[in-house]
Amino acid sequence: MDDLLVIEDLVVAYSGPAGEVRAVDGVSLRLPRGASLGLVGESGCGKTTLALALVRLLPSCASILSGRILLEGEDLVQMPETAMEGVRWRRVALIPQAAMNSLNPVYTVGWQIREAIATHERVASREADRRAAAALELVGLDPARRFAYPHELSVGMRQRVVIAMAFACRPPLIVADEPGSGLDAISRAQVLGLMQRLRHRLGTSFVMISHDLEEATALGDLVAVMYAGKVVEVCPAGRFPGQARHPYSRALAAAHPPLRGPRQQLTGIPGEVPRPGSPPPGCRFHPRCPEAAAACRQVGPELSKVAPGHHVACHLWGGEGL
Amino acid sequence: MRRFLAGRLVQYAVVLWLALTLNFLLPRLMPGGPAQFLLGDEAGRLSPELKAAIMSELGLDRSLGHQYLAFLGRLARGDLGYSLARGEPIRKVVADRLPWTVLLTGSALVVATWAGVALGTVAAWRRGSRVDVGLVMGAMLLASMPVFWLGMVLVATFGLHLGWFPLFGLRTAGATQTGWRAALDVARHLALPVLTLAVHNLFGTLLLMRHSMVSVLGEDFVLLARAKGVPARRVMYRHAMRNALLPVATHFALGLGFVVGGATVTETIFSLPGIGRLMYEAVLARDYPVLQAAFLLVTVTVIAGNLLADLVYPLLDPRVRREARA
Amino acid sequence: MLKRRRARSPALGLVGAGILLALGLVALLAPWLSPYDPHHRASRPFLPPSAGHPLGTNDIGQDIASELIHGTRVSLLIGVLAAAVALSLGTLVGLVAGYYGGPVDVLLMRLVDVVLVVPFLPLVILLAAYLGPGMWNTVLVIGGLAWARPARVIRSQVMSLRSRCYVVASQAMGGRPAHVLSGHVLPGIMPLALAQFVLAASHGILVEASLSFLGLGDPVRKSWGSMLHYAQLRGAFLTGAWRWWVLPAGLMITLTTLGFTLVGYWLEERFDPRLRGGR
Amino acid sequence: MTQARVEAIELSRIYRGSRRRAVLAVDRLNLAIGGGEVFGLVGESGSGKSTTARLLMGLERPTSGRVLYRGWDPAKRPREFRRQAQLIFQDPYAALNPALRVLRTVTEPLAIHGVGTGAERRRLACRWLERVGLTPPRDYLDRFPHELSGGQRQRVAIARALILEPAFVAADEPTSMLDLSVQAGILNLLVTLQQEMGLGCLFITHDLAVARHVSHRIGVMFAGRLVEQGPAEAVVGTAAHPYTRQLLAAAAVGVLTEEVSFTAPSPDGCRFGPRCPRAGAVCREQEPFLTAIGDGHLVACHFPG
Repeated sequence: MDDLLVIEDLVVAYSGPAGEVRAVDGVSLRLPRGASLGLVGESGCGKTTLALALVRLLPSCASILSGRILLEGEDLVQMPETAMEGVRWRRVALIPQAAMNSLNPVYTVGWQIREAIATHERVASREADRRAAAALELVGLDPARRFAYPHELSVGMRQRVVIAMAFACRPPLIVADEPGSGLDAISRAQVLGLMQRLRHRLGTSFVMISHDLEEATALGDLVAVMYAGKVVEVCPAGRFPGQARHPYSRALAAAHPPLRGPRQQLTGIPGEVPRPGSPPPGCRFHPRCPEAAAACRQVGPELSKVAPGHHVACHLWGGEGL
Repeated sequence: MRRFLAGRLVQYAVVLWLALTLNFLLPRLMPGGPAQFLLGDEAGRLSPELKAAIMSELGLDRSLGHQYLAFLGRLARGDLGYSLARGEPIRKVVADRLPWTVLLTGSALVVATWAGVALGTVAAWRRGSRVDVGLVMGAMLLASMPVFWLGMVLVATFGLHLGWFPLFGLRTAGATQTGWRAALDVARHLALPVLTLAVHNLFGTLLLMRHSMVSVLGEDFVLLARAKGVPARRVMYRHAMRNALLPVATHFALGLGFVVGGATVTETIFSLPGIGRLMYEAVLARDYPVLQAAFLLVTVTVIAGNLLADLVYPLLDPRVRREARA
Repeated sequence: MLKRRRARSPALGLVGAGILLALGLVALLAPWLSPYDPHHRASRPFLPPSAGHPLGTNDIGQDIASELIHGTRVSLLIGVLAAAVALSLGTLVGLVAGYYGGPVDVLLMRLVDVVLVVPFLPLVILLAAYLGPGMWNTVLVIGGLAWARPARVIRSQVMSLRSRCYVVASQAMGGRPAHVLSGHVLPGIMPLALAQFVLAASHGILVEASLSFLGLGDPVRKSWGSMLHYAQLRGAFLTGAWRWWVLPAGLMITLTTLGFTLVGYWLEERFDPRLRGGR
Repeated sequence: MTQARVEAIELSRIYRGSRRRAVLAVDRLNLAIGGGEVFGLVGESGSGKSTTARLLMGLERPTSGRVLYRGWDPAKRPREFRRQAQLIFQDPYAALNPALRVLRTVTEPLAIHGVGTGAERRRLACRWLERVGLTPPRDYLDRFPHELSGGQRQRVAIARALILEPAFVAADEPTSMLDLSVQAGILNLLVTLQQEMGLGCLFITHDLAVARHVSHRIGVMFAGRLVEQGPAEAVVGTAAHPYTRQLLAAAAVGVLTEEVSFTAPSPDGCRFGPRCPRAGAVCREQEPFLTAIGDGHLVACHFPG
């Protein structure tokens, strides 16, 4: 099987005054070439840490404790930093959180796209400029905008610039962390539409990270749900959220009021998201789970298969092992 | 850009006007009246008639408004008054000295800014490490020393004991070299004063650069640049430092004022014939007109330096530069 | 996400506080600590250090060690008083500008800009020369010119507090300005004002030293700066005497300033939200 | 609906923007909110919905037009108005003073209006903490905000807003900064309390589904103008303004394939014109005004439907 990205038992921890805090605690995921994965989770579940770990740009107080990240069969965890610089953007590009604010204010947009290209390819400056213009055209912006400084563009345009930049070196994988947050509903939907079109045209794989179910499923062939540092469910996008099995996934889908149909009392999820660093014992969701049994309080469930391509970490759904 | 500069020009005009008016009012507000201050210790010894004659000669018997206009008029013609203590026109006294002060403060400022930016960058890059703590603490210690005392200690050590540098003055006594040899001689004499002043003023720039750099390193664009695969060193210089310099440039104004202030006492220690030394001599001789003229000139120098910085700033920050065009 | 580690530990702030405490004690106990009355001739002038005079005598035969101990009082007092004047003015201006905003704010901040551009020490020298030497004149001149920086810092803090939701909420609930100011705004600026006070004191001590060094200090009270003034007049730093006449006084000034600066930056880093690490 | 609790009449607010351009944050807005009614105000960031809340709460002065509370001018009787109208904020982290314990935060309105003795205030605070679901209240009274989660803070803020038993509440995106799993609980709480107390409520949100869930009527704002207004089901079910329709499409599908244009609207025409698929010549020349198309359903469009 041709896997583009394989994450095996990844553990990422922050060291703080209170000791070690495991933000990502034993995550395993598999992404076939050309497929996309939507990663859903609430704040503090470790999804942004996972995104940064994928390109090895964790803040200095965080580190990968164990596990492997195989990109096209090569382990990024063991890779020396200089080699990693060659991997970034060329083989895996990161659209960071609040990307529209991540352009350098003192350089033109074109300069910044050219820099991305020139870092990885030996191209003449005129050729780099031509490609920067083409990249902007790709995302529906006037190529003349490459002479503009970031502060001269609107929020939505800046978001498009970063997307253009991400495609500039045609990487096989793009990791997008909340690409729609900070945008209005309509421009968010348009940006998602743009990413969908580009992905189909260029065959790029995405890891789409979001707290928003729609955003995470917008490009997804696969959907993974994270809770308190662990992946609790992985399934084909078509089965989500309709056939989701994990009580958390189902509660999440029911937490938002529907746009159509009869109005009904929202169920919500009682309690609060556990603070990173002090997860409850056993299944991390059990204090908030309406169906929790005695076993849930003691033993943490492993991911197990409930249908083809559908794995759930829940004692209620104890299927075959992974 | 144009509006930014216009605003600054108005501000400097106000500063200048306030300095002028202060100069005009100070002697007139003092008990004993202006004669006391213009004539210094001589005032007591003069007969009332002679005093009145001098007052009338100087126009001090006319209305304040009249005097103010006359005062501005004289300044506009470049007439700074007459120093009785020295027996020569003040313009001549200060004209000889201003260049040396500008040379001293200018060199010290360049050295302090350059070193502060470089060391602040290093401290921010290795923040939390021993290098960081050592640099910040060292600069803080140097800034805590009174600048004149620092000068004394440096002279005693490098001049007196080690004999590496001359003790004071601008030229070797009896020196007759010309051209670049003369320049070299002056440079050797200026080395210690410039060092004193620069080292004392290092802290502000270093700390500002460090803070600025630390906050810039936390910015999203640094993460994006790293994610693009740009090597760490290039991210540091082309992305982080370029942005971190902006607040340093805007604070240039404050630095200049402080360095000029430090120059006042530094020149005293090293017996350099600059405006600062002139102020010291004027204080000792109670030569108030010279003191005023010196203050005025220092203010003008600071304003000129600030204006220069304002003209350079838009080159660093496109957000200011483009405002006029949009 | 996770909070970044604070840049510096409180250890250095404690060192600074320790220095200040020790100096405060010396100032309080000066008459009992010093071997001689610093205003009286104790021996022959220009004596090198000996058992009787640990730091020798000055140009008119006064005991330098006693001068040094008594100087602590004057230097600390002037620094603290000048800082108090500067901070009172600065807090007032900062509060008014920040809380009322609009044209009042614009006007006051332009004034702050103007004061910040004027070369500080030369203006202090000019004013001190006209007002004549004297402790209170020194305090007023330094304090009257050093308020601009605290005013600016406090104003920006007030501005940021004023836009916080809980302050708006308090206003929306019907809280009168007095309630909002005393309940939410003042407590919010107190730590920062304290930091600014301490930094102003360190600055004030340095400026006082410079003034006294130039001969503009109080002739009756001996400060470290005026000791150095006489040392300089007698050319002490070009003779061997610089080690006991020049060095100790400067070290005391340095130590005091350092103590205030350490405490000030520690407080500022602890309480100024803009300087906290990360975002 | 007899007399409106809060009414806005031709309300406008103009800001001086950068480069001396006037920005019409709120433009000739009319609305009325009755007792026991929730009015959902929907729009993008920058559409003027938060400014509307601040104008209605008297925290900002309108450039023109006026606000009426139960038929009288709130500026004339500010103390009484402040007692009866309260505000709930978007960011639960900023809404509470970090230096004050929960007890002081919740009783601040009582202190401001001089209600009750210390013991009575404490009792009232306990009752309200219980009502907003922070039980047992004794566990929360002495806590500082940083010891509470986002949802708990928002509950404290709600208790503070309601402890004076106001008649009108403006809630500015009260759930948008909370985790999805916590949002539902806060929405349920607000709806329950609103019904129990018969509150008039302005509920601001960018989310049409949330607006439909909590509101009786919905108004849609675009660039300072109310472009559509009507009963919640009508606005969501039979939206007539093209902007509302785009919002609905974005909310329903999550992905839009149409392209955006980045041109500025003409000064005299419809502000939505440049982004509108239906725009005709008249849209560039004439600004449409709200006109009725159904029972209480108004739309400002030359080509509604």
